[in-house]
Amino acid sequence: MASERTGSHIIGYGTLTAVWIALLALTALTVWVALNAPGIGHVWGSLAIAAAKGGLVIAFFMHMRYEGRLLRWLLFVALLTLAIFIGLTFFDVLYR
Amino acid sequence: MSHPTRKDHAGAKLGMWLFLFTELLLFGGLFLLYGTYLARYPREFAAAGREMHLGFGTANTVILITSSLMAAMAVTAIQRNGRRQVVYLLGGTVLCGAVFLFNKYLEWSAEIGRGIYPGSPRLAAGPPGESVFYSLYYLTVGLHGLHVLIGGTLLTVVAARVGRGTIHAGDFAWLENGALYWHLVDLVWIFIFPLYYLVL
Amino acid sequence: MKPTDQTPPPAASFWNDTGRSGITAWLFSTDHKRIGLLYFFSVFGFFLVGVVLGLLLRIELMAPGRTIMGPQTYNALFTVHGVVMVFLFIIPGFQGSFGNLIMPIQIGARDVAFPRLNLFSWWLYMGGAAIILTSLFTGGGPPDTGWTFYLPFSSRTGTNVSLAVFGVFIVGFSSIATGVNFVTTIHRLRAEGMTWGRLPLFVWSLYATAWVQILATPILGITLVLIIAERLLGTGLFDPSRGGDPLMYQHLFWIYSHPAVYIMILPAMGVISDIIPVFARKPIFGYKMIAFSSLAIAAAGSLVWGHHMFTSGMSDTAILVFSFLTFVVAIPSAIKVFNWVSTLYRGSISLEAPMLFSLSFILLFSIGGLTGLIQGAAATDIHVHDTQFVVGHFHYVIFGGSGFAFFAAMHYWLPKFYGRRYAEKPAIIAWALMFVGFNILYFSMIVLGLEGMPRRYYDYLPEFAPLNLLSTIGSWILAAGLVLLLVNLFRGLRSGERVGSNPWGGATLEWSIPTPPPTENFEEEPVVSHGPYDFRGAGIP
Amino acid sequence: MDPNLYTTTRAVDPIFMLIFGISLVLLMGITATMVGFVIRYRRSRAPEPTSQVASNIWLEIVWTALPTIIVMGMFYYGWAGYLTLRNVPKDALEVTATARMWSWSFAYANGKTSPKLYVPVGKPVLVHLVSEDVIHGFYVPAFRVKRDVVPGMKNHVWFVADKPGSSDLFCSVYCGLGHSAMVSTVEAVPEAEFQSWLSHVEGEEKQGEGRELLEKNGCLGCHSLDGSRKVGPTFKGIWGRNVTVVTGGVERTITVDEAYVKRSIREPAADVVKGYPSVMPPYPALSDKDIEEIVDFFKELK
Repeated sequence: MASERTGSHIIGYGTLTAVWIALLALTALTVWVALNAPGIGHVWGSLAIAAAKGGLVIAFFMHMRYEGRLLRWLLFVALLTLAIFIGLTFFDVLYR
Repeated sequence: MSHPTRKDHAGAKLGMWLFLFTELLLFGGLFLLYGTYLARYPREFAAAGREMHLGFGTANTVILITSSLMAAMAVTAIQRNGRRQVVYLLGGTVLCGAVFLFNKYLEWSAEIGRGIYPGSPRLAAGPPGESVFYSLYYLTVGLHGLHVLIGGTLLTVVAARVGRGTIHAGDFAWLENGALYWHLVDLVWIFIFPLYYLVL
Repeated sequence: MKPTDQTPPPAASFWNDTGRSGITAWLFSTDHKRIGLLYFFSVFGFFLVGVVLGLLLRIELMAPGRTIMGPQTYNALFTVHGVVMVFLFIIPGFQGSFGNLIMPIQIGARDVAFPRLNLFSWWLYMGGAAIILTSLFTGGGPPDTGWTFYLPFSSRTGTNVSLAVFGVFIVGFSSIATGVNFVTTIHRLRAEGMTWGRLPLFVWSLYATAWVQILATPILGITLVLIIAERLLGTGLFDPSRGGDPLMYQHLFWIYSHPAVYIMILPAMGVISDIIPVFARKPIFGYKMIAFSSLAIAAAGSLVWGHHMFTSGMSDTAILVFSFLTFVVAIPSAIKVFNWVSTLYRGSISLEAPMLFSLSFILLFSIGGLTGLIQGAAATDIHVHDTQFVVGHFHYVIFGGSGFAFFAAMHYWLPKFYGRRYAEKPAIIAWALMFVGFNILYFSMIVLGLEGMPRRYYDYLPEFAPLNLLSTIGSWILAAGLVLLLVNLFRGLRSGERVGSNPWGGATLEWSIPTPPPTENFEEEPVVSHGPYDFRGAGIP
Repeated sequence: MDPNLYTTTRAVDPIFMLIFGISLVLLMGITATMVGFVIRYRRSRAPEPTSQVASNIWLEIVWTALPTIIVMGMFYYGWAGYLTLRNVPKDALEVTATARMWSWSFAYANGKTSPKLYVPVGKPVLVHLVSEDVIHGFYVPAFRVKRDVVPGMKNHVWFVADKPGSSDLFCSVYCGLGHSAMVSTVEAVPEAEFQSWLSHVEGEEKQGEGRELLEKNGCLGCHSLDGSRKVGPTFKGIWGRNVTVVTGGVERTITVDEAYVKRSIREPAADVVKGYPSVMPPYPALSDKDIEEIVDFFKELK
């Protein structure tokens, strides 16, 4: 179990700012893709970019990168649950 | 009466994360609906998405990302004992939240002015998929806006407590949890943005 | 037989050792035992309300045609019966009352992780309940949609659906708060030596339940918001004339509401797993398998919601998948039953009231589970779906299962908190009446369903009359048993025989502290050295 | 009766028997073991436990594997039987069932409609399910078939009657006030009789047209013709009757005339007969001429 002391890890301003710049760059990228590469594939493309952005927020802003194994596992379980809920519903929607 | 419980920073954080999971799944229900209806009405969704104001969406994305940065910096600041910095950073976060909501207000006014709102005659006359798109849009973004409001209030309270010194480098679970909540609000928007504004 | 302690209870129990006095000492207490009792009396009060509504429904169905009420009243009654029993009794029931009373003590903690959140969740629950009750007497009258609130009917009816749904939404929040609190508590506050392998099985079941609450309840929340939006804003998300799909509502509703069945039954299984070893004086058989199967049921049970929709027009592929997953859930349930029965082998079995309720749980739950197989198989489900068969099956699982386990828990644990106990003989008579009445009441429904009588029927064809009459008679026998149980139990708790700290000879931690427990449970943090069912390790012969 | 005819009932019933049989054996086994243990090891006979065994890996494996095999078998047969319910025979007679609050109407290919579902014996029938308002359920217990009637969805169901006779047809999905009154029958008649019924064109009895309209629009689901009380007031003797109605919360007494009938059909919520719930939907599809026909019928209905 994670038994970290209060404030075990301090993330520097530099790291946070770098993440911020990366997020802005990805935002610009996703807008550019949307405007210049239309087509059905782009839904997946923009979702992939959103997932990358979300990953950055979770890993750095939300400190998940520095947490113990327990929280990571639980986050994985929660996301997996949501994915399964959506996935199983599509067995109906796609094959009806 | 109630005994002073041991300060359990990790426990408080675990509890907050569990709560964030529930928020994630709350929005997850709406994303589920979005996915299934997108599969059914891809063309209508694309047509409706083209009507959205990309400018507003992009601006609000940048604003929220920036506010999230300041919230994250506030957590770093309190660990470095910079109480004044924390208050400024949280103030900046809340201000960004306010600007976000103001933009939302402008955007919604413009859309309602064009006759786009749930149950409007214009949508009733249009193809059914578009009405579904806008209903989902209003619900998702409305629920998200509500979370911005709650998060802003929470961070204001936290900032006041930091100012009074009840939250400090030795015990900042409230600040950390408040920031986590704010990041979740940001996280949800990161997915709302492509799904509603970029489905061209 | 039982060792009775003639000395008065120690002065410093949670009943009197408190800073505040009067009613506020209860309403604003953050002590888990006081909150547990608040929950107990609130959920049990709503249970009795639901029982009265159920009896009225049965009287109406005693004979074809109008008996005591019109169709509108009947439709409102079965809706309110369902909403009260599901959302106000059985979902918060175990977690709120016995979970709060017992779980922190069983893991050796002074309280839950967030005591104030715990109190808040009771307040939320009461607030939600008050809103639901308000909805019955205001606006268009009590909702008449059935507890499932199926759209598009629930967006068309003129009754007070929005307010009732909002009340359920608030209750859902309370459920989430309890879930978050319990998972954190079990992770963070276990006493030294209380390893995961030494957790009592009741705690294991609460842990699994709490996860279902955390991951499934938000979906209910958003579903309820969507009903309100559909009614008030006209979003049309489930209205086919505007591009919506009524089946998507059913998906969202059952994504929560099927796992909710496991919120109702898992803690009951935990109670049974705690009681049977004590009255058989033997360690539980297959501890690891029972603990694991709780998690397996919670996980697999979240994937089977589609079996509520086999006739709805859902795709055949989805029916294939959901039917398969449904049968997968049957496996861990069967494992539990076999392990409980094996625990009895070569034990020393004492048939006292908690044990009788527990053993009848095994039987009734088995009938409920086996009738569930009929509904898991796609071909046979088509015939019995939406008939009285489903009503019978559901009540076998939730009333015969969870309900009887709740009565077992009341007889088993409440004396610990009151320091006094009920009389044994009336308790056994009450059990016998309830067991007989229950089977007459609900087995008739199962047969009626096989004969083809649909559910939620105000009136029925003459061929269904004899069994309906029999079912109604069963409901009276059950009610008579329930009254006897209540009178005997609560009279005993007020003025019955005093009990010592360990009246049943249990080995879990709650029996190692004084009766009634002191406010902070343990004078010093306990160090656990033996398993929850290791009676010799606990020094019990 | 043709014993070789493969009906939906014959497809489903063996699966019922299979699952019931296995379930009964399991239940008996569990109960007998439990009761046996309780008697054998009761405390008066066994004052001390004689075993402290807490687990046995082989037993666990056996009673994990055994249920797995059993339920997978049940799953397979359940699915196979379900496919029979879904595979509609090619030569099936097509009928469209329209459900509305709270009545059924069945339309045949030649335009004939009926409140009861007439089918020829021995010929498969494919029923297309259409809902005009909320979700209903098409359920014929005798044929083991059920399918929800969902607005906006194209659902269907098929069955075949192997002998002449009448079977109950229920609405299985709760649909409001008249849910339990939404009952009809499937009338299975010999092929020749069915053909003559189908080709029999109504209209010869002139005054029957009003009644046809009432049946076609499902009015008789809620209003009886024989004086009995259903969801709405009876039509028997309605013409010229003095009734107390509630208009916008105010009670007044009126006489049933053509204007009142028309208003009740177009705006049912305007004047609601006292003592009855305001649940009737408006029927804009009925033309003025239709309403005249209905009024003519009412005049005859003493």
